[in-house]
Amino acid sequence: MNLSVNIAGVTMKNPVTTGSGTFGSGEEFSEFVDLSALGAVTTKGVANVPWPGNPTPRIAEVYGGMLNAIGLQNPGIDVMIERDLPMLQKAGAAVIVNVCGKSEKDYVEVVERLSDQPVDLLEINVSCPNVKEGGIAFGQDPKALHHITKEVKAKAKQPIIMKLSPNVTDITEMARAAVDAGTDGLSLINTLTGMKIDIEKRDFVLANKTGGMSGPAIKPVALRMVYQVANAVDVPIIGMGGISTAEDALEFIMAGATAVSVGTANFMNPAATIDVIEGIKDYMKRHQIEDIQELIGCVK
Amino acid sequence: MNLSVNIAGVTMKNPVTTGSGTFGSGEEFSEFVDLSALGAVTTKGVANVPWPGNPTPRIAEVYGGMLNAIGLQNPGIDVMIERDLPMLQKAGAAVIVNVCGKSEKDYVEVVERLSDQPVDLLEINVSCPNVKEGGIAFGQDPKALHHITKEVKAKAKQPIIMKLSPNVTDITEMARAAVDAGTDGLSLINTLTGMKIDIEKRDFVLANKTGGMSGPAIKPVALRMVYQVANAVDVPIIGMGGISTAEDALEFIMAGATAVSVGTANFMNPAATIDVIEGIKDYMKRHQIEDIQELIGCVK
Amino acid sequence: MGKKQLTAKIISQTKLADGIYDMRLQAEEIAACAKPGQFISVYVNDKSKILPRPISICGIDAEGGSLRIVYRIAGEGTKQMAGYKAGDTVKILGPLGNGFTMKPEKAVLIGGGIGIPPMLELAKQLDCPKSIVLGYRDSQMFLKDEFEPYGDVFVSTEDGSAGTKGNVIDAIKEQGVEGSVIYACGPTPMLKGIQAYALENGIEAQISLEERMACGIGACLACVCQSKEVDEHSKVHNKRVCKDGPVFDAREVEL
Amino acid sequence: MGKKQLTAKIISQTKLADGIYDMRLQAEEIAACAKPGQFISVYVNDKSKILPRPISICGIDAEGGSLRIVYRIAGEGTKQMAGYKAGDTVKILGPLGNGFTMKPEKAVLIGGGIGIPPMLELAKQLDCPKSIVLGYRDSQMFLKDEFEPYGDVFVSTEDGSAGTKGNVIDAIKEQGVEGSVIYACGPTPMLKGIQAYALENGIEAQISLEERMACGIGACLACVCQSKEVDEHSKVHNKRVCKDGPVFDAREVEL
Ligand SMILES: Cc1cc2nc3c(=O)[nH]c(=O)nc-3n(C[C@H](O)[C@H](O)[C@H](O)COP(=O)(O)OP(=O)(O)OC[C@H]3O[C@@H](n4cnc5c(N)ncnc54)[C@H](O)[C@@H]3O)c2cc1C
Ligand SMILES: Cc1cc2nc3c(=O)[nH]c(=O)nc-3n(C[C@H](O)[C@H](O)[C@H](O)COP(=O)(O)OP(=O)(O)OC[C@H]3O[C@@H](n4cnc5c(N)ncnc54)[C@H](O)[C@@H]3O)c2cc1C
Ligand SMILES: Cc1cc2nc3c(=O)[nH]c(=O)nc-3n(C[C@H](O)[C@H](O)[C@H](O)COP(=O)(O)O)c2cc1C
Ligand SMILES: Cc1cc2nc3c(=O)[nH]c(=O)nc-3n(C[C@H](O)[C@H](O)[C@H](O)COP(=O)(O)O)c2cc1C
Ligand code: FES
Ligand code: FES
Repeated sequence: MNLSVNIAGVTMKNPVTTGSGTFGSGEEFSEFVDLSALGAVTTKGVANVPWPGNPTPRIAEVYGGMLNAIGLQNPGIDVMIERDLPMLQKAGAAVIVNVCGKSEKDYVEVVERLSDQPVDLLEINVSCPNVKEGGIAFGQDPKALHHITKEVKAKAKQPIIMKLSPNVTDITEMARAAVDAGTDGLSLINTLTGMKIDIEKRDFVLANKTGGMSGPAIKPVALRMVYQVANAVDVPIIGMGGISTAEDALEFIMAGATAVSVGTANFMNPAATIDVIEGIKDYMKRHQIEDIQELIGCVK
Repeated sequence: MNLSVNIAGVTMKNPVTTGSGTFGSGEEFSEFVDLSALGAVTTKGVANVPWPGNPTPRIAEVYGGMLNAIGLQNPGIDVMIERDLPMLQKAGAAVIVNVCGKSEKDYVEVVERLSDQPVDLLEINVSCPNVKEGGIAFGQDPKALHHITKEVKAKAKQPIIMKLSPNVTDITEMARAAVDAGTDGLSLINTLTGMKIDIEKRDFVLANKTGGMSGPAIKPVALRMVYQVANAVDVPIIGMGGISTAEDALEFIMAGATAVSVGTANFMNPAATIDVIEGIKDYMKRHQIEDIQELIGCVK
Repeated sequence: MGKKQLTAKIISQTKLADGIYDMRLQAEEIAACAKPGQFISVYVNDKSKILPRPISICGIDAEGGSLRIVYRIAGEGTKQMAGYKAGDTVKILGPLGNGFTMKPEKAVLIGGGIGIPPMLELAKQLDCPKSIVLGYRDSQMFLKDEFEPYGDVFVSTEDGSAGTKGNVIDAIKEQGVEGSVIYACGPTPMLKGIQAYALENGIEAQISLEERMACGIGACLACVCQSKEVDEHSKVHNKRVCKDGPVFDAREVEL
Repeated sequence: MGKKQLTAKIISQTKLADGIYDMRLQAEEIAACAKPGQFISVYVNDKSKILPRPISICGIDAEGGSLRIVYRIAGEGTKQMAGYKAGDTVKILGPLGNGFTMKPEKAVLIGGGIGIPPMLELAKQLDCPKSIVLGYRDSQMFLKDEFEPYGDVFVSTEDGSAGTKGNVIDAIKEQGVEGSVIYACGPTPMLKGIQAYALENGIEAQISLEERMACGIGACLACVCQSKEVDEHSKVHNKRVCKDGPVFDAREVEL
């Protein structure tokens, strides 16, 4: 039985990675998960310098999901290179580094610093709804997305994956803009912008007022977008948004995702990634599927 | 204690109406709800002629919500005028008629037919994601929205409310387009486009492939959009999307909605509308709020 | 009339066959007015699932104020239902839909698989000579014994382990079952066969259909089937299974 | 070390005061390594709520393999927890966070409101002279008796119905409570007061903080508090309550 997939020339031993920001550097979950058993570990967004993130409360629970406005707190690329990447290498994990920035320059700086590092893929986060500058600004305008993709691709030594925001009218337009600019792959979706009000306090629950919605509740929207993009462009897709079971993951794969990320589900079950991998194997066994390739995009 | 609100000159005895398409003509729910106790009954979208809708399966359940692709099946304006409106008038209900069409001409025809009818408000559905022509085409392009709003407003005898689609990059841009064209109010959100795959059958669950997502799961996105629109334009808003309790309704009101619709929750509890009204009263009593006006948009 | 949403106490739950469960519910207000062929909507106690599950009424004890449903584990919702125990409660809505129209003519009751349960209350209430044809997958013939007092029971099994090997139509033909009115519930291919058989033989057939539902009361238009003529209510070729059915005259619907 | 997610059986559930519940859980693997001041994450059995609720460990029976938690109904999740019965199960994750660092010096243990429970196991395990100051809202002084064996217990109540009227700082001042190390858990205003008091008096204070959490294990950065110095792990002025805390030296955090 073959579970391995190929994303832009990089082989993942299985199609399951982690949603950036939901799995820390990987280290925090290593008590629950053998990191080398994952298709890859996708790390929390990293910038050229440390970012303090937003004030608290940074999260709120909503029906079937959560809102977060972490604001991309991160210790910066130096720490990633000194501490996190060696740890991941030692753990035998394939690594996707999620990159964030406030300007194109920031992104390029991070990407260049990573050029000689043990990193398999670069996931470029142009879709974080929780920071004022950068982030989603690039992710909601096809021209801006095209431009930054081109810049990053020109400097990147590893294949790049542009991570798309679902907060757009036409996700295929965004996908095309990134593909035209040379991205090697796409990942989607980042969070849907949402809000929660505390009616007793008559105030926003989040200090940031709005936050990004994730978790099982967003799955149908994510799946629809993955399907649309898979049928619009010709690069591999990492699908995500609400995946908490193998069944969920298989829906994304059948819709056209080459790989999937387990995000918020890690908070519901720290071994969720492993459970998803095992569940996919069970499904393949039960349906006598020799190669997961047979399932990718099989629903048209 | 005053629960009445004013939408474009029309007084609703309380701020609670029904989500179009989730309450039939009102008749079907009259065994569970005294229709005259509602702020208004919003009817299922009606076109100039009967529409057959989409093939089945038309619905699918998703985590915390559902997808529908009814495809605006409706018996046409003649039946509405002969059968449904007299029934609603007899029941003593205030009435919002939801109008759909394939072309501007269709919308205008319906609106003109309703000019001498016992109808309080017209809700113009330019945001149904489940029909090929019309519907969402108008709802995702500010120019098209501006144009149809102007046409409909010119012909309408009752105040009009343009119903916005959440499947857009910037909901405030759409709201402004409708307001600039003269709409008397706005309602939002219609459903988010979603998808579900049956992994055993390896096929879409819905005959239409995609469907509109509604129910508790979409509330945070809806609330965020209502807040954004309330702070961007100056017309009254009917807020909706996942409201199933009085607490939910109050979140929307505090975010700036003058009235709210209970939609999918009617399927979870046929008396949901009444429960929401009673719950709002309880909250106001508990917090000694004399006039619901004090709550509208109180969270900024 | 008199649909009610209420919280029903589970009186008992038993397993009838692999994956087939029998639940009795205390639900006075529904039992008081329910008729054979009607159904209830069962809300599962799991907030991730917001829609109710439509389940036919298999038995009505108006005096005792209780209902009986027999259901198969088909997915997550019914699986959870199967875990409920006597004393637990479950929210239900009913009675929904129009039941069978009981005619005083020689009847053939046909149930296939999980379409068998609604035929039981009908068999009890139908006061005329009856043949009862039950189609099973295999020898796990749930409810069969309970039909015996009400008429001649014929059985088909897919694997041939009991009765006629094949489906209910095969059994009808093999056993020469005859009557003037057919009442049937079961999978669509079976109902199609019965529809064709009834039309050919000029017999009335009342068939009970299934479709995915949201409201259960005719409001949402989720559950439509195709009608032969333009429907009075919808003005198109659609009828609502939940409200106009689930029982239809085989002549009025396209399957 | 040794964090586990497991399904724990509820041994008992009792009500201690209005809205305050005491639950004992069978959870060998967690009880075996838990320390005073650590917490567990409790997942409620309601699929609409996906995040666990962090609750401090109030008692550890390593031999019996059980944990005790005492919690207040604060919202829907804790309300549901209060409905669970002995024999029910609940998914938990733990032990989480760093507990108190037990020093051999004269200790003052301070608990305010629902910050009282974690102080109980600390009182049990801390092997030195102790004063214990407990702040309640009113005369419903849950757990107070259980502290008596371990030290001198002083009480404050907001409504003055028992002990010192006011808060725990008032009680400390009024009763002249003294010690070299303060261990405290309670609402932020109380901890702020203690922080100020400790800094003024040059006493070490270990304070246990609260923040909304998602992962509970340091990965998501939801639960940060402000640190005085740039934090070693985050490289900014943020520390994670779940992983770097919940117990912090009062000198290292800004409240
Ligand atoms: C009028 C009517 C009467 C029925 N009577 C019975 C009965 O007596 N016994 C019995 O075992 N089953 C009966 N069914 C079928 C039963 O409703 C489904 O098996 C059940 O809804 C499956 O729910 P689930 O959560 O286990 O499956 P899932 O597949 O997880 O359900 C997902 C969604 O699809 C819907 N769904 C799935 N299958 C069906 C179906 N066949 N028909 C309608 N909705 C479906 C569910 O209600 C739910 O909304 C009846 C259906 C109808 C329409
Ligand atoms: C380290 C730690 C230890 C705690 N120990 C205890 C204890 O021993 N006993 C006790 O009664 N309470 C304790 N709390 C507070 C407890 O976590 C909250 O009261 C509880 O999460 C409320 O959940 P709810 O569903 O009832 O409330 P809701 O308000 O409905 O919860 C909504 C969301 O907000 C979160 N939340 C709400 N209030 C708090 C809070 N004060 N702190 C953190 N998250 C919150 C919930 O976890 C949930 O995700 C502790 C909190 C922390 C951080
Ligand atoms: C707490 C949290 C932090 C996140 N941080 C990042 C991030 O740093 N970079 C990024 O690209 N996406 C980030 N995301 C988005 C997730 O990677 C993922 O795209 C999204 O949550 C949808 O997937 P899910 O529903 O499985 O969580 C974050 C999500 C959460 C919940
Ligand atoms: C079954 C169904 C049918 C609907 N039909 C219509 C319609 O005819 N016209 C319309 O404007 N919106 C229609 N909607 C959208 C609802 O009115 C509402 O905007 C949406 O469902 C979000 O609210 P909710 O989450 O409370 O249901 C329909 C929704 C559902 C679930
Ligand atoms: S289920 Fe709503 S009309 Fe039948
Ligand atoms: S809760 Fe995730 S870092 Fe603390």
